[in-house]
Amino acid sequence: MNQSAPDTLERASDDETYYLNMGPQHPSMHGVLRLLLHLRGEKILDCEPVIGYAHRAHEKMAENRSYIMFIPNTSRVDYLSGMIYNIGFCQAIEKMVGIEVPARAEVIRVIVCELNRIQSHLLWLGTFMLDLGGVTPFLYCFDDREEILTILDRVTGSRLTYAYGRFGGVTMDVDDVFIEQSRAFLVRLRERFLMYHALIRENVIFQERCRGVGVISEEIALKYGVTGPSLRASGVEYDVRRAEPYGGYERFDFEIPTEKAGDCLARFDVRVREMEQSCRIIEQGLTALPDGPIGPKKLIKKLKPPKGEFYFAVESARGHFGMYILSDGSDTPAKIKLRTPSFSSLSSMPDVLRGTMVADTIAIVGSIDLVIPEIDR
Amino acid sequence: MNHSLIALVCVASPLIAFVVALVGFRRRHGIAAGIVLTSGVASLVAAAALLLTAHPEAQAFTSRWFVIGDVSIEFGVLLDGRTLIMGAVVALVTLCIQIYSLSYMADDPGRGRFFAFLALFEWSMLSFVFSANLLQTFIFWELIGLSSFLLIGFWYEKPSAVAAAKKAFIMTRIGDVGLFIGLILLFRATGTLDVMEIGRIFEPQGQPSSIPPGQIELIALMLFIGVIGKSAQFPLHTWLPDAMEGPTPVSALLHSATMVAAGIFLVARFHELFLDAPTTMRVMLGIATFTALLAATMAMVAKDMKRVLAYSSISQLGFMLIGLSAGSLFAGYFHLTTHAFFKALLFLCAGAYIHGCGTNDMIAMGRAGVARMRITTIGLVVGGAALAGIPPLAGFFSKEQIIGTLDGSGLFYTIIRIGVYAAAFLTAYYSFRMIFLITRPNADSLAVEDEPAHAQHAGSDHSAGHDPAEPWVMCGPIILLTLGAIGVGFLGGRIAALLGIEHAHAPTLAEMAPAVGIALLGVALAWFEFGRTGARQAGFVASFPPVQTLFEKRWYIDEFYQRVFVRPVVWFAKLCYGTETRALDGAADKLARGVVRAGGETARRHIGRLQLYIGAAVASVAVLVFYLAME
Amino acid sequence: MSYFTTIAGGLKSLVTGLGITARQMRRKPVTLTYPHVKPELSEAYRSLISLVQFEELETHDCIACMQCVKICPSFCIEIDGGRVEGIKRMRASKFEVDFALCSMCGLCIDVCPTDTLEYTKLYDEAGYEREWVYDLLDPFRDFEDEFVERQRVSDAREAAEKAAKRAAAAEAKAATEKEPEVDP
Amino acid sequence: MTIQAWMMFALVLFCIGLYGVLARRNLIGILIGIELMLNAASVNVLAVNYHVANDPAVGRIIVLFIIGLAAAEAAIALSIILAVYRQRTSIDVANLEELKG
Amino acid sequence: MIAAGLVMVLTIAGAIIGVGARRIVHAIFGLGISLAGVALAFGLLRSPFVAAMEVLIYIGGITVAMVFAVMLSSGGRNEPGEGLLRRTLAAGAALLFLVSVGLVISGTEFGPMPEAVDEAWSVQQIGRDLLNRFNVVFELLSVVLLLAIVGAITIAGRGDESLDPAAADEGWA
Amino acid sequence: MPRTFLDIFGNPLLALGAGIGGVMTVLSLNTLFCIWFERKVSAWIQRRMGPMEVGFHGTLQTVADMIKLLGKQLITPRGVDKPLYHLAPLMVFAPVVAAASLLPFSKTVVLTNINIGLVLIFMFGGFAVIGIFMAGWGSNNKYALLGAMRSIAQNISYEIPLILSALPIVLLISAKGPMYEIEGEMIAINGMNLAHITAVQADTGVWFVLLQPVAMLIFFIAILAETNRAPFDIPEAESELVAGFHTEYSGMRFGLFFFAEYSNMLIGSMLATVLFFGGWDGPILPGPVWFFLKAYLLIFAMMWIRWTFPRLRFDQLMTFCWGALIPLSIVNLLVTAFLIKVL
Repeated sequence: MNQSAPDTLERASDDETYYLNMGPQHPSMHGVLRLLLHLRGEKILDCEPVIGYAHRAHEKMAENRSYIMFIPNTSRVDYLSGMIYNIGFCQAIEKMVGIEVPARAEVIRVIVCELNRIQSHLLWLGTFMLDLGGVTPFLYCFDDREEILTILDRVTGSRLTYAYGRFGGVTMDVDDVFIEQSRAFLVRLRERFLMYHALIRENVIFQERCRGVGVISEEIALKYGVTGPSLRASGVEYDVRRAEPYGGYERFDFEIPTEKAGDCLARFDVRVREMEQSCRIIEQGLTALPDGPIGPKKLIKKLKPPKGEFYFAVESARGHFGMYILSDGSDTPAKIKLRTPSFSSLSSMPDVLRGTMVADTIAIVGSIDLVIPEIDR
Repeated sequence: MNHSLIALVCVASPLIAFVVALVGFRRRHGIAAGIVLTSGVASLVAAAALLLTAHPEAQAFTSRWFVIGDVSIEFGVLLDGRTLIMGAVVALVTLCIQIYSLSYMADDPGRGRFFAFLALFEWSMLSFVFSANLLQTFIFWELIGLSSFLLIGFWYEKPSAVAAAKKAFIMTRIGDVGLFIGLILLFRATGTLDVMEIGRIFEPQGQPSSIPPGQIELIALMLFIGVIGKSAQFPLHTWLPDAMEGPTPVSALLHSATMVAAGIFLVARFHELFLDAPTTMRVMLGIATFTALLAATMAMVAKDMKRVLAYSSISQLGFMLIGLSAGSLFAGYFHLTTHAFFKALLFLCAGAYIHGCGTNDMIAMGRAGVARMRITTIGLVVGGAALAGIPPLAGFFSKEQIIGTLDGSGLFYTIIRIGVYAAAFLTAYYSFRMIFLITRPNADSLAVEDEPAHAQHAGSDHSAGHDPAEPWVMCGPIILLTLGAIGVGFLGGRIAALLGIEHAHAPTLAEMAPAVGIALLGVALAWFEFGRTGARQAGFVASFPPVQTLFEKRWYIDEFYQRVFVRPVVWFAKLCYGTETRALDGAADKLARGVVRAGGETARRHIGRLQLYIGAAVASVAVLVFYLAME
Repeated sequence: MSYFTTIAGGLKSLVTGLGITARQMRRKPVTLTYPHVKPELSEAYRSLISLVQFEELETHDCIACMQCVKICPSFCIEIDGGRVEGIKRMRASKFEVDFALCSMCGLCIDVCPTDTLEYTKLYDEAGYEREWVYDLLDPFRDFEDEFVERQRVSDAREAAEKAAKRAAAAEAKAATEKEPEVDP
Repeated sequence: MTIQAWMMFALVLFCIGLYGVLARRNLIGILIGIELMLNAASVNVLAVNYHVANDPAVGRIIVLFIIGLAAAEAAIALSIILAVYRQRTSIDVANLEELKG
Repeated sequence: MIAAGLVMVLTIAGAIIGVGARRIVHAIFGLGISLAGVALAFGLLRSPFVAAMEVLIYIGGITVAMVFAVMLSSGGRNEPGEGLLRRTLAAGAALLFLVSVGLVISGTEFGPMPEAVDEAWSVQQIGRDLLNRFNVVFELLSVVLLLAIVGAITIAGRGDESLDPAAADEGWA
Repeated sequence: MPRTFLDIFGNPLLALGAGIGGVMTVLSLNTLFCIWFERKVSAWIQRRMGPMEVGFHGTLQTVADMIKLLGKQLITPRGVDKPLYHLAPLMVFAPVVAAASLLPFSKTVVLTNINIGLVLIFMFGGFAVIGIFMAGWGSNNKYALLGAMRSIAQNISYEIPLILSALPIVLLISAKGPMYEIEGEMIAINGMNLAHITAVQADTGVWFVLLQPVAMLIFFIAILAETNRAPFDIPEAESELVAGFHTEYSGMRFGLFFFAEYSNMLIGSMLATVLFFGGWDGPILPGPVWFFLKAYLLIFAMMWIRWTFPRLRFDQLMTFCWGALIPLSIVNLLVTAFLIKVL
């Protein structure tokens, strides 16, 4: 029944191997990703991720516009942690050129980034449950996420693709309403955590589906450069916010949750605990929000960084997001290379998926939290 | 609820547990253990309920399985005093051991399988005990053999365990041949398979008129051969010490109340028949006494704690047989019951020690300070004292009963009596040797540890010196059995009543005196040599090195078997092989080649065109039918 | 034992889950029946851009400085303009935005020197073609001449004032310059 | 319906099954033929039972046994077919004629 | 009468599809139709319980198992057709059998039909008979079924190899 | 005992026509209602509104959808196995109608009264497997085939606990027999007659759910699996297999699968009602009302469960069936037999 055996296969296969395309259009793929599965029965012998269906050439675009014009692009690379990418890019340029950021702007940035992280994780939680067949938690998560979007909407003017960062600050100041809303949201979220715990984490079916499924061992994780919560779930305590603090994170008190098991359940736990830590960070930020300007008086439009290479990384909701910027001294970058965490996580998939079942594929691919446009850039 | 149902629950629940655990949860150990334990509890409750409520008169509940000719094969349960007591003891001891195994086997990768096998064993044993039918008896006798094989060889990756399991299986099989012949003879003689019916035939005083006395002797002898195998009597006793290769709970299960006791129970079951065979009874008495003495000497010098207990089991089984063959059902049966408790207790203690310090060597154990495991040590002392026959513990009463039954006169009985006293003395001696070696270790003594320490328990990583843990699941059974070892002795009257016998022998103080005295003498000697401060911790036999070696080498019986049976057989087999390959095959090959060539030609025409052949066959049948129809 | 605790725990978790959904069932829905109820937009809501009508000018104040054209990452703004006859101020004569390309990043608004760009509050606008060009000047065309006229007047007045001022200043200067001459 | 009619019906069914067994090259096809033959036998038994026998339960029980046996037979046959397929990736009987001395 | 005729036609038609269809899957469905017809015939012979069992076990079990076998084996595609000679020979043998046995049947005198004793049997009666009169057969059958299941698993089972990721990995090497 | 349609109409053909008409009407209305109800339940649970536009609170939404489905083109993809592909929806649908006609919905009038009604319902359940397979195979689509394979394996496996958990009821009824008095009338009672089962429950006043809670639970779970409902909706797990065996169907053919699924739910709940909840038995309200009320309560429970839990994995599903449900139901059956014998 291998009438559609693709020619990309190098490995010899016997008659009983069954090829199944998961994607590019498939209900469980959160974007246009194609996984070519080699099956025997419902067991996966091998898996080939095929990417490029959502390619938008962000990196190439960067070569044709000035630094500031690249800002809107950043939040479209990974639309779920757009804020983190956006502000990360600003921070990179600030560090590269040496622009001072006022204290208030720095704290605001941390708060909105963490809010963004929470909403990304919430969305992951929902879609992960959707992959596992639970539709209801998905909508509950979206309900919570909606709150965050409303809060961010008030200060950034956008719900998903924030172009909130500017070199040396942010576009808009936050007010007391923002602080109130954020505090109220934290209270609400902590209550909802209890509900999620009872509804999802304690659920025996959920545990059965997740425990021991899709174990990314520390070795494999390091081999492929898996980062972020997926790495921390494998027992490696690596977080850019702690390893190479940036943007004032060194002043905040938070923990880096890790788990040993490396399976879907561990990744779930790590993300949930990370949300709790983000709540803590936001609380600290709201309490210690200093007065002062939120950026330079005049918008910094033109900058000409010195010739040379520069690398800067931030911790996005999915892991280590790095920007490699090559400057030729002009006002447009010669090259910007984005190192995106989803790409590395996806690379590890064939090793992890081998030997699991089709249903597990969905759970595993769902659990590593891929954002496909981020892979394709 | 009537009794048949309770008995069915008692017997069937382990089977269900076995099937469910083995089929469904072999890899989910916790679940398997839970199921098996539940079944164990169910069996115990049912057995206890039976024991407390049932009438001591025999009742049989059977249902027909199938009928062959005139004989209807039935399955069912027979409830009378013997089966009730035995059933309760088996269920209780098994449950204790199952609980104990929870901890002992906690780290074993094959735990689920282990518990399933325990359930299988329990089922076989209970069904054997309650069986109402000779066929059923035999089937479950064999199943006991099978499940003990599985359990002894549980650690099948250890070659020694496999060898031991094989040995146990083969040795008992030798006896089983005798048993099988005996059962067939019995069936032929009585014409019935019903155990109760058989009991009724042999019950009246004097021999039954319908069966010639010689035949009864033969039947009894054949049955006894089976008992020798199963209950490890001389000369088929050698498998039992080797069987210590199995996990300690298995040793406790197999060598206290169950597998080896099956033989004794068989004698008790057909005691009426044995009583009608006086000559066989004398042979049995002799063999039993000899075995008791022989095994006791081996136990005197062994260093491996489990081996000591194994030898002691053989010896005590001898004692039981002595009681039975001296004509007292009660004495043997009582000892069987008490022994079940204290021997299981001792094995469990040994297991706890082994678990705690990772060695089987008593001397090493003592020096590692295992005596600090308080509950276990109390159990050890109580069990050891019960084994030695110290009043007022269980062993004392039953052993006293056995000694008391030896009231015959004449040279034979004198010798027997001397032998029994000697065995009793040695029992006290070796059991307290064991106790003292463990509780009063003396690093300066002459005692030498086996090097390297013979560690059985793979999972123990406790280093010597720190306090070994006593998990409650281990302590619970030990405490329970300790209480049993203390208390069961007082239930003699009740057991006798259940067996339908008047308390046969109410000992007077004067009669008790020699037994107690001998036991105390043994204890004293053990104290002098091992217990007191500054003792040399070397037995008196150490002064006679040849004797010591003789005992340690188990009287060279194993070597003897090796030389006399195994090697000649192997040699003969080789001879046959040589003859066949060289002489006969040469001729045959020539012939065969011709045949093959002829066949090859034929075969070339037959290449498996099945449909063609079928078609041809159908067509010819059709033609034939057509022809017939036209007629 | 763990077997039964596992089963009991599993069952309990399932019942808990059912309980949670049951509790949610009794709550009010959180959805907005969208076409019937319009969403409330936040102050900062970023949407299509438009030109501000300034009170004092009564029209927009685009001076065709091309800042927004230069910074627009989508290259969707097209502006023409320059000096209008008679007035000092630069004026845009063409301000077209292709909203099919616009990504509503807001950089043009940030960069506008006269703050004459603002967001509209349209949230359900949609284009139906590849090019969806808006002429932002359209609402202002009618005012343009009037404005230019007004501006010319005011410019002229301003110029006159300035000239007067300058003249006065020059006089004063001349006066101060002269004085020393007188002085010696 | 007379008993003759039922028996003729069963005979025809049987012969169709026989044809299937003889003609098909596919192992599963042969198995289908065998099932048809078994069913023909069942029909026959029930027909005789209905028309001739005095004890109405016996025929039904026999048919139940036939059904049970057929289930067992089908299980074994199909597993053999699968094994054959795995061995030589074909379930054509023509490929199985290898019983050469 | 009409019903019986219809049932017979249905059964025979299904059987012809079953042995004649090129595609094996169609043949299996032909068998299914034929079996349904047989079940109806059972119903006409006043044995609804047996008919229900026929459907449950044959259609619900055996045909489905066959279908599974097809899916697991060739997948039912590109099968060679049977040669004309083969078909002719098979048809000849079957026809010969049909004619000769048909002659026997038509020539036989059957006894008179006994009193209709429909109420004398019931499901309970069958159950009782199974466990009493026919218990040895019953047990034998259960043993046969058990052995069949065990045998089938042994023959067809691939073992744990396919469930072990490591082994599957090796399979690739 | 209740009168059947045959008693009422006299003519078998007439009775058959009336029966099929009645069943079809009920099933159609049920499907229309259930789809709306399902959407509403999910909306309530997820704190949404659900369909609101067509009719009062969207009550006519399903009708509109149905009309839309009827109007849609029936696409026959290239490469399908035509006879199988076309027959499959009917094969899935027809047994449902047949099975529905066996249920005793009222004390006085039922469609049929057969002594082996229970077995027949299971028999018709077995038919559906063939239909599903035809759909999966005929579609010539990988997802469909995988879905069909899963579905068949699941349906066959879960039929075992289904039957095993219904058997205790048969035993309980048979134990009352052979003759039993219902409202002054002695009847030869039959354990597999659904009308008798209901009648005995009504007569004793003890619903069997009280005597057989474990069997009820197993039965309910097995029905969830048989009707491919979450958390056992693996054959059509949309996150894995798109839509499972009916991926390639469009228009009213797809509608028929939908129809069959919701009808199956109704039949399963009705069967559970008959076996465990006393069928039409209940105070004040007339019998059929009670019957449908109970059935719809069970359907509500099914929906509630579906919208609460994630889906099991296929092997876990099978393990659950063979490792937990079947042993448990066997034990339950044995214990029941035992107790009946003893008491």
